[in-house]
Amino acid sequence: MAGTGTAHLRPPGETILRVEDLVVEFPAGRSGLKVHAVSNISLDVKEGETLGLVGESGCGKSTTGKAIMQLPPPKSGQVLFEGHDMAKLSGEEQRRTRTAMKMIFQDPISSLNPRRKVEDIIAEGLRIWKVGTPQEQQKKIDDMMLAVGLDPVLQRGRRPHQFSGGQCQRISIARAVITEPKLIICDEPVSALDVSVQAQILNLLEEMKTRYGLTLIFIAHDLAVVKNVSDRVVVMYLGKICEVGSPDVIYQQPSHPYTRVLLDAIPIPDPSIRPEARAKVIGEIPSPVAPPSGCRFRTRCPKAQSKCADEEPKIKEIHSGQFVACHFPLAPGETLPTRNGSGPLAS
Amino acid sequence: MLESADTELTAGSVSAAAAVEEPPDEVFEKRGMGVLAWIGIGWLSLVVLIAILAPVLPLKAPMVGDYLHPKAGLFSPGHLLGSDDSGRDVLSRVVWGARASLLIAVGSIAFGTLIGGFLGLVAGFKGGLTDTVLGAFFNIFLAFPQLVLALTLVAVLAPVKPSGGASSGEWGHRILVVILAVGIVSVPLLGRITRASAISWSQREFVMAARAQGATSRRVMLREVLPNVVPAMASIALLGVAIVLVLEGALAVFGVSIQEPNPSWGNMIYSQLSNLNSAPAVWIVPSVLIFLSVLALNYLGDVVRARFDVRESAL
Amino acid sequence: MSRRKRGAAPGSERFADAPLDGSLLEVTDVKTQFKTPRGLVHAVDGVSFSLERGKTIGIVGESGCGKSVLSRSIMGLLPRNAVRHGSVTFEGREIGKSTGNSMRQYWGTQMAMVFQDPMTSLNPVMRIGNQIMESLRFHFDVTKDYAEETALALLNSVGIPEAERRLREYPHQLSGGMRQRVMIAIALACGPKLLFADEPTTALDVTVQAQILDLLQEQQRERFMAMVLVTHDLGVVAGRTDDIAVMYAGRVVERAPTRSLFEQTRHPYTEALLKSIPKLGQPSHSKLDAIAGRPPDLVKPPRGCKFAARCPYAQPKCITDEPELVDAETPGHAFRCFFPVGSQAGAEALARNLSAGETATGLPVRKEGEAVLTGVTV
Amino acid sequence: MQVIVRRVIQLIVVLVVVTFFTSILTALLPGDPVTTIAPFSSEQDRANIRNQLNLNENIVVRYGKWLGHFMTGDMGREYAGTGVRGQSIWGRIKDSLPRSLLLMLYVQILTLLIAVPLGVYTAYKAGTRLDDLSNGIAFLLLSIPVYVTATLMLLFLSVQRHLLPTEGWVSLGSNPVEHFKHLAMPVLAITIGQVAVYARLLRSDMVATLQEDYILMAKSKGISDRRVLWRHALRPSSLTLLTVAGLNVGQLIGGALIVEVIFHLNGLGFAIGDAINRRQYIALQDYIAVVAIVYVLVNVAVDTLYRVLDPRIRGARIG
Repeated sequence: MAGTGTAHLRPPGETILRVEDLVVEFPAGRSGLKVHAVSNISLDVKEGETLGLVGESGCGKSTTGKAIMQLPPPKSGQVLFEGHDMAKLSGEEQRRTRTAMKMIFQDPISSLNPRRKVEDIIAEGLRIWKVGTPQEQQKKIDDMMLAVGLDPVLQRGRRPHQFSGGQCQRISIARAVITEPKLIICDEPVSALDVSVQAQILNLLEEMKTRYGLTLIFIAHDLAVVKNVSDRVVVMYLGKICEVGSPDVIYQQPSHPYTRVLLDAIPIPDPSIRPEARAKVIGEIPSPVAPPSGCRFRTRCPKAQSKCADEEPKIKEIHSGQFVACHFPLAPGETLPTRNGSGPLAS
Repeated sequence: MLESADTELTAGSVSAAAAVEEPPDEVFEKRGMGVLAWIGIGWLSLVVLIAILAPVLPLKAPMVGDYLHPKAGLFSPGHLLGSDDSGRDVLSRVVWGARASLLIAVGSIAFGTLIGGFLGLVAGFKGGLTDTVLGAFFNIFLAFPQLVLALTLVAVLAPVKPSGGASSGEWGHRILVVILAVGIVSVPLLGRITRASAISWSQREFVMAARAQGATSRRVMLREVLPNVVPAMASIALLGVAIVLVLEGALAVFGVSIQEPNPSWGNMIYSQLSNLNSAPAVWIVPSVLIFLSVLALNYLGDVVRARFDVRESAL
Repeated sequence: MSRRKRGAAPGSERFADAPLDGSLLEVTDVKTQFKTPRGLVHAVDGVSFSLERGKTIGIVGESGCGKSVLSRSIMGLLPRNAVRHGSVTFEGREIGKSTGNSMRQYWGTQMAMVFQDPMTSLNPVMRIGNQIMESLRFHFDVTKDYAEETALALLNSVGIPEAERRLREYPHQLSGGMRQRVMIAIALACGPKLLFADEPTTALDVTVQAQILDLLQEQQRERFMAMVLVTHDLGVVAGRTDDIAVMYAGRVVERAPTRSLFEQTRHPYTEALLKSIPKLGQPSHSKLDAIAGRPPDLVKPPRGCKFAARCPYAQPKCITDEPELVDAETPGHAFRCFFPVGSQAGAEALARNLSAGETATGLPVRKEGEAVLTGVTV
Repeated sequence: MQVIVRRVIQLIVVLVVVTFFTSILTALLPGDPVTTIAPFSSEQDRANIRNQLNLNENIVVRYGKWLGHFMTGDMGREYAGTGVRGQSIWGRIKDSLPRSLLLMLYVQILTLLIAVPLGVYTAYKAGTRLDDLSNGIAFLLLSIPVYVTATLMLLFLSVQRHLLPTEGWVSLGSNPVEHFKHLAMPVLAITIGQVAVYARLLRSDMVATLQEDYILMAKSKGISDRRVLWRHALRPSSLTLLTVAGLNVGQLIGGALIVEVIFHLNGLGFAIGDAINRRQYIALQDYIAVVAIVYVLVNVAVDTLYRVLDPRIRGARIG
């Protein structure tokens, strides 16, 4: 199921970013073992599109986002941004791409320097690249603050701790958008926010995307959020891709058992749905230090067969525009067996 | 972060405001420093001012004895703070001694903060091999008892000459040597703390955010990390000045601080150690001055720490 | 929360004469304030509800609404700078004034709590077994062997495999979900009658969240335990509680049997909260109904309705007067609003605001009652 | 174990660097070092000293030779005014090291005995008037220089009241009562300042620990406050204190020399001070090496204790 392959990639000419066989590993403490954070992930993004990267913690979605930014560079694999191989660019050239590729982080507090004023935080990109005169810069900062819903006159001199989490995220967005980038990688931008604020930020992102013609990679663990913002969704599990496709198709007709389980686990604010009756999965995500052989989801998959342990599934197109990496994909309408009670964990 | 806000309320917590509400505007700005901190600043300013103004203050000559009034007690006529065995005026000597003591304390910590701070910042920010080497360097030098190291350095760099150090050239030279010696000793201490602070700040997301903007390492280090490390450095530097004020006295006990007849707080205390009852004012007055200044510095260091939320354990 | 049949009475006096029949917990007009350098923070501001044995009540609200403080106020687990008013009766005994020393007999044996973050709520330097056995051995005069047997049985019942080995392990050797299971085992150790679950799944992954919620529900039913489930996620409480209280700025703004709350929502805040959740059913890129602005400062709460500044229904009356908790048609359903959703008054208020383009508090509104978001946030 | 190997390597590196640094110092002496060391000696004596210091060799060889002597315990003698006929260096280490270690041990034990309950209690009472008061007192105590404390004690307890002997060392074996009487003031003089430092450190860590979720969790089990404090909060809070106590060992062995000088205890610190004063650079190198060895050994012990106290063993600790 969770497997590798590039069947889902589109012709290179159509995309702004193409990632092939990305591998990120880092040492697990001092043990000498390796954390297989991302293993042979391939994905691509078209200009103007929002690509949603979704999965539970430890699935490697954030690591993928950072590896695309070369922060730090991946162990292997290609990141082609507008046709340039990021890894082959010199340090200085790579630094230049930073105006075109930006990032928004999860923790609104930690991603802003507490010692700096808001206007300086937002202006950082302009100042690094010396865009325009100081007056022009100031104008841009003020415009940008207005655009993200902050008051330039009252608030530009304040420091991050004087803002709420939602406002901090607005500052982060302003900081990312001000240099007019092509691509923004949003790493769980709303996970730390309250629902009501989350909706504000999601709306703002959509608005900024249209206004500035942005392309987004949207990383989140909340499927409903990802569905809301994305044109194309990649479901990840333990460093591998499970399923790729348009959100409406995937959510209505998931073919990967993991996608199904994930969807069924979302708590729905409707008392008529009994949560016990929905599909459940046993146990928790295995350690990325020693991922299972073959399909990485097999240890928790209700449909797992011996083949899943021996052979890693390749990504294949199952319906038009829907790609899945599974030996036994779900048929349309097929449900998974529900399990009784909370049950013991897999041993 | 925000969702967990409620759970920050626990036994003994005093910071319920942050727990219950997101920080509203201006909360942190309004917290004043308190009267005690101002008293501390006032005292230190007074000491510094007196030390600077020593030549123009109406004082007796610090090195000339008044053979008619030796061993005068406190508040004696003509000797407000008493006089020593050879009748030299204690008030005049502590004021002039303040010059030496303060110069040594401030100078050596300034030296240590510059060098140690720079090395610690680079080590903590760069990580990797740089950090391993510098970190090991700091730790190795902490294995030296600091007083011993300082003593050795002073002894080696400026061997005490039998002729003493009455001339002003001698005085300046010795101060420089002591500053250098104590400064070197303070480098690993300040470096270690700066490094710890720099490591924790370098892992914050805003540092990655700055890199993602295309900022050069130098820019990230100086603009993003350094300003956040400064409070920890400042608070430890304040403590450092206090420690050196005390240390100068310890150097004097070994006869390697400022040489008689020039006064420093330390050598005034030392001069009476073998004969405590003879002229108590001579050692009590500088002891009290050291105590009060150290108290003020300690307290201010604590205020800085509390204000900028520097964990005491980080020091 | 039980079905109540008493007539409408304003606010807190409502249950003053309530007989001590079946209800396990009666909370009446509880107020909790924190002394801070900025002033008094009114974290919980006059909350009342009651809970029967074996029932579950969900307390829902956003961060800073006082929901966690409420459960800690009931348990008496507050920091030193907190001031608590109001009455809490447990099995008919007043415990609202009790301090740590007299509450200790209740903690663990009568009421227990499961905390939000399993990563930080277990003592990192104590073995799992000792943490479970501790309260057993403290409260009951049991031998070490007996306590260990009980701990083993508890671990098994919360679904931890290889329980024997786990007893001797430290928290950092367990995954997040396992730790939360251990926390539940600790809470259940002395057989409490009332369990507070304070955002028990917020820190967990969604697939694990479902497991833990099922476990809690299962244990609650098996032990006929009452449960207070505190969460920010309406989805979590929807299928798992008997009643729900929605909190905003330290007050309960709506309280109802679960089904009634979702089907006959009365308070604009509840409605807004429901609307702002992205739903799987909606096509992608559909604009979300966000709630503008942010909650009020609890040091200086506004005079009228606390939600008025963000409410699309707000009228001049909402700024000056604070609405009392009034009953809806469904028994047990009460809300705190002058212009409730789904009523004549509410519809008129909304229409008035829409035609004016803004509410009485100056909040711009567009069609469908959606607040305009662009523009400056406060 | 891997840890032990790493520690041994660390120990060796520390020793080599520390002692090498000391031997460089002699090279830094301005002018002819021998003149500085023994200004009034004869040509013959000078040649002897030169020889003994290996001043004719380059630094590395000189260091190598010193190291060889040190390792074999053949440290030679101090050179007296005109030659090399002074006290045996090894003999002096044998005499003084136990004294310094004992002094350090007493100070550490006494300090911890007072500071731990004080730190725990003030953390428990954090924010109350009692906490403010003890905080204020701690500030006062920690601002008094050791030599002032020692001097005041000498003045009031010995010179004026004759309660305690002013100076000297009596071994524990020969007369325990006198032993403690002689050590009471030196130990107290250091302890007073240390208690303030340790207690404040523990208090601030405890206050932070008491904010942790697991403390609230423990409270909610209904166990006693005392149990929460001592069983749940103290252990995770004691790590910083332990580190500082470990780092302090070096200072206490070599750094207590002020006290050793004032009370004439003739410990290792005193020997070091003496060596500096009399420019016994060979002896100095040996003494410092001994201090460094003890320091590193104690910190190995502290590191082991860390692993006992905190099962998480988070990465490498400072050494």
